[in-house]
Amino acid sequence: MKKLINDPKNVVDEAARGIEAAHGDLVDVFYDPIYIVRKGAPVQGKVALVSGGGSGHEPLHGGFVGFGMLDAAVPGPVFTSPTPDPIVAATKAVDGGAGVLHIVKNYTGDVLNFETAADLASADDIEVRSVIINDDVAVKDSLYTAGRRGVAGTVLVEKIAGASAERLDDLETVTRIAQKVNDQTRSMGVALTPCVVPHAGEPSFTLADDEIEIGIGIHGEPGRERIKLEPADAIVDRLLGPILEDLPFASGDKVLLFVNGMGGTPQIELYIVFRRAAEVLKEKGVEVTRSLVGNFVTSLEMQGASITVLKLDDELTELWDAPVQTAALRWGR
Amino acid sequence: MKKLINDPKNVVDEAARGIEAAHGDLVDVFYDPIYIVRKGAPVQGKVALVSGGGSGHEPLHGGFVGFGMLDAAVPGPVFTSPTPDPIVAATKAVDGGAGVLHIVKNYTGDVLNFETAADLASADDIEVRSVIINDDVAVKDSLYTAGRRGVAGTVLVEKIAGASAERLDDLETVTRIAQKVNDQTRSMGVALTPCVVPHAGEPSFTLADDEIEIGIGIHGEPGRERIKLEPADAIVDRLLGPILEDLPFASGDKVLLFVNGMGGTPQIELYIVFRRAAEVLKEKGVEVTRSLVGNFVTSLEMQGASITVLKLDDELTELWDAPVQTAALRWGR
Amino acid sequence: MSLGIDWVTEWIRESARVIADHRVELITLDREIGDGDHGENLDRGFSAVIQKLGDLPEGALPGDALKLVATTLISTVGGASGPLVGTAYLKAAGAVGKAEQLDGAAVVALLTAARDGVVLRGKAEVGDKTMIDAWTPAVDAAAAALADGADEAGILAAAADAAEQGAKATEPLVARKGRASYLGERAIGHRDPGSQSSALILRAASDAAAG
Amino acid sequence: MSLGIDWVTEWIRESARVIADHRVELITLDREIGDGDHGENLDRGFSAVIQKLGDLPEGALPGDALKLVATTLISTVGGASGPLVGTAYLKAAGAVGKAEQLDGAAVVALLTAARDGVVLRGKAEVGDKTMIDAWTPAVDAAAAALADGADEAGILAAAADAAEQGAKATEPLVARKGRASYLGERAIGHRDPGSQSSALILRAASDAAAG
Ligand SMILES: Nc1ncnc2c1ncn2[C@@H]1O[C@H](COP(=O)(O)OP(=O)(O)O)[C@@H](O)[C@H]1O
Ligand SMILES: Nc1ncnc2c1ncn2[C@@H]1O[C@H](COP(=O)(O)OP(=O)(O)O)[C@@H](O)[C@H]1O
Ligand SMILES: [Mg+2]
Ligand SMILES: [Mg+2]
Ligand SMILES: [Mg+2]
Ligand SMILES: [Mg+2]
Repeated sequence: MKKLINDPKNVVDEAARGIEAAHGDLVDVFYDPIYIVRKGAPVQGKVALVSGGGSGHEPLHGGFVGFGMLDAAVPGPVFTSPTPDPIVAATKAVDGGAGVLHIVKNYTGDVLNFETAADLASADDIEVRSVIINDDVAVKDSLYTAGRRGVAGTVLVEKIAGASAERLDDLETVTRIAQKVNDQTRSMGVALTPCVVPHAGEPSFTLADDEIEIGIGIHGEPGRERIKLEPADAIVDRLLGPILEDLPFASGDKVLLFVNGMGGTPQIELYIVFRRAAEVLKEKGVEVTRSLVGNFVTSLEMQGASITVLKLDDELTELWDAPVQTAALRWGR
Repeated sequence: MKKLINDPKNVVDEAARGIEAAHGDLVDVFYDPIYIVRKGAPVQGKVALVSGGGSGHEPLHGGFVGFGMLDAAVPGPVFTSPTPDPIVAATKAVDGGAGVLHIVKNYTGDVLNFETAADLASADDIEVRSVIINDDVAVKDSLYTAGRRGVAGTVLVEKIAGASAERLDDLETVTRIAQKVNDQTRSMGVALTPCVVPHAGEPSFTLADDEIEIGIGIHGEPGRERIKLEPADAIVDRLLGPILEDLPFASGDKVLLFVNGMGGTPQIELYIVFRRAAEVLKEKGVEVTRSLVGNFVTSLEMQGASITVLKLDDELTELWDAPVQTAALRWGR
Repeated sequence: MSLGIDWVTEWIRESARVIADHRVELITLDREIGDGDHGENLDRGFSAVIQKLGDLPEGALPGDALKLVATTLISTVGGASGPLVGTAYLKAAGAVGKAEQLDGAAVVALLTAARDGVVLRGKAEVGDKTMIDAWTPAVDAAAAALADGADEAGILAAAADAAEQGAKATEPLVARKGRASYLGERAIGHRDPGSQSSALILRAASDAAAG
Repeated sequence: MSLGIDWVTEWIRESARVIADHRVELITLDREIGDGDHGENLDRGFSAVIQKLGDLPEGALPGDALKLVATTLISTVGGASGPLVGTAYLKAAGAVGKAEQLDGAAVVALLTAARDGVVLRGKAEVGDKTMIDAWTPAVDAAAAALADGADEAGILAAAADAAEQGAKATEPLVARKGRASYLGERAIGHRDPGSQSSALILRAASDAAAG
């Protein structure tokens, strides 16, 4: 294992100190327990957005704290949900009296820990709602599993719900919009190589030199099938097929197309993927009116990418376009 | 070699099509020869900035085309300087009558091809100046070599000179500022793993499982020394030492600290590096007043990072803060 | 010869020891069908528990110690196993109430409440390839041993044996809960890490009673 | 038996063939002390040259063909070698002027101009571990062969032999120009890719004259 780290036990703490040093204009960082809050929080009268989960997916979530997006992010250990304590602390730190929305990716650990935290915060008279993100169509038969996973679509929920909160929508509206984005978003990913969790020291799974994993999860959980390496266009078609069928997306739809890097993929490859995805959507009469390309929801150094498609309407487009000022997503200010 | 590509020969063309599909609001892309220009170019009366070089360093340079930064980017084949033709074509496409500044990284190929292009453009009555970027302190004894290489500091030159051009400074001023940024910038990098050029199909160099390369270039050129893997803090100290001695940076200086990922490094590690670099600068009395963290000047999927320090003054700080709107760097609009 | 606070604290210490000893094994199991952190998670939690154990006041009751384990695990483990195992201890503490000594029936009640806590939070059934596949056979074996007239040590030994068999029996299963459920058929042939750690913890309970 | 347009076009074709055949070898050499693209660069360039060769009009002169190679390489190779090798052909074209046939002196003048073109752009000296380490010995050997009364084929054979030795002689050197200069001592033991491709191109010139 080769990593730019010191002690694996200090990875999350030291990275948080790096975030504080680099983005002290945007966020305040608390330690023991660790959580990151928007500078100047709480914003009185604004619904506060709190998200979190295991570390190793950076810039998710800490990179999305700031104006127009999250009020707080709670990073757990690498690939491990945070415990309720820091979630409660973050929730209290950002509550501005208008309630708090928890944005939770659908993993047993995240759901259980946020659930407990919400109970504890409610006991302290903070109104907490939760939206569970489950955009990953790779998980089939979700009735017989822990359900679909929350993956790259999380960023879109955080951005759009964040804009809703920023214009002072009430908790019910912000929750509705977050839920709507989740409901209209579908994602699927591919891994070319595994990632190495620092404390484990070994790859999360093994792939032969000519194998790829279709439907990979963001913690290196296996996906739908392991196949021989194919050209990028064929891989894109494999990812986009299940995405488009699932909602389903239809001719005439306007969408946001998001190609996300898993952390170790050269950006030039992400654009090759974007090109093919845009081409396929065009053939199907689906219009790409907004786009996002880059490493936003990563799996450490994993090579691979995911494709996310969000069906837009005027409400969501307006909120997507609204100003945002975070370390990893910024426009309009 | 596992990559999300189709034919290695089409990598640059297909990525350009992806850039066009994703960022059609910011740029126009031309093919045969390939170059990328700012939407609405030429801007009459504004000095135009053109940069370029081998591909594989994305988002450099195409991701920096837009308001407040580059007017055109010319991507060569992977790790290979473009020929003069597309450079001339791009130069002509963006010339708004106020002259064109070529921003060239100091590699024999880039220098020679841009030189020829400048000659050809001048023959067509376009006033062309060039600034050669050579911020890499890893190259010692530069009298006996091709000279110091241009690495991550290039982004800072492009941003700051771009802001100067955007406020309609004349060619002489924009050139002076670009040169000043270069002169006040020092960088050095480390590689943990090599990268694989698509048409080569094999790693650019080999490192044992416990080896790292200190002073790596952005094409996988070897650096100062190959050593055993060390904790991140020790590595940061090795990179920062030569940087700080070289200018030299002194107590009381204000600087921009830029930690750049080589493409395959998890972002959480970049923050660990940033943390230590900021700590060391603080100990030395050097104040970090601006910062940048992320994958900006990459070497395909290489794992590693570079540290860049730019000595700021009021002029440079104001230009750094000025609005910029490109695919990869954006604020203020 | 019922069990008191000494048994509980020895159980806790022995659990921390075996989890530390099997940290890598649990990580490996979790890497195969999960995300490779289970051993790390529990080791972090039980290390914290050992740190806190000194805070227990003189004359603390079994229920106090169990509650300390519960709250510490909940606030240090994270992941899926943190709330699940934490809730197990929380419900176990509730079941023993203010008792100073636990007889066989109390031990069975403790184990049953712990298992029910995991089910309450995680909603898994036997056969879903989760820690429940260790816990439910253990509870059943404990109840049977009690009915057969076994003493506390015998009850706990029966529970530990059954938990170990239950963990082993997860190998041929397809998972329906937790991360391993994403693997479908590919989970077959791998032991569920949570069932394995549960078996270790139940063996620690038995060893603490025997030792 | 002087050399005309047929020799030049055969030289070009043979160069394209040997570069294609040695593409991987040149990439490997460049991967060791450069960035691994030299074989790809030249192969791209010479393939383009072959494409364009058909455009040469009936009755084209040697200088026309050399100029076509020059402009095509400059606009297709890129990297350091594109402008350098391109300039070599450009200057070679200038040296032969409007001649229809090249005698021994003209061949030496052609090679000398080509080498001078590389030096003009790249400013390398012998011993810097660049293509000049093949070109300069080749030019010197060609001049010596001319002085010794060799014919055109003999001159080119001497140049090719010397270029090959020159390329080999780059192995123990530390580089002072180009990418390999960043390696310092670590370049020792590796042959410079540009000197190797230059030797291949000069051997092609000789083979074209002999064949
Ligand atoms: N719904 C559930 N009910 C019971 N046990 C579960 C459930 N989900 C997961 N588990 C158990 O948790 C274990 C994984 O724990 P751990 O690796 O620490 O958490 P995570 O899956 O969040 O990484 C699994 O092996 C399984 O035994
Ligand atoms: N200044 C120079 N003068 C002469 N030859 C040079 C010079 N710099 C580089 N070269 C030659 O160019 C070769 C590398 O070419 P190539 O790999 O195609 O370009 P790049 O170095 O841009 O990747 C080297 O092996 C060397 O022979
Ligand atoms: Mg986990
Ligand atoms: Mg090159
Ligand atoms: Mg796990
Ligand atoms: Mg090269």
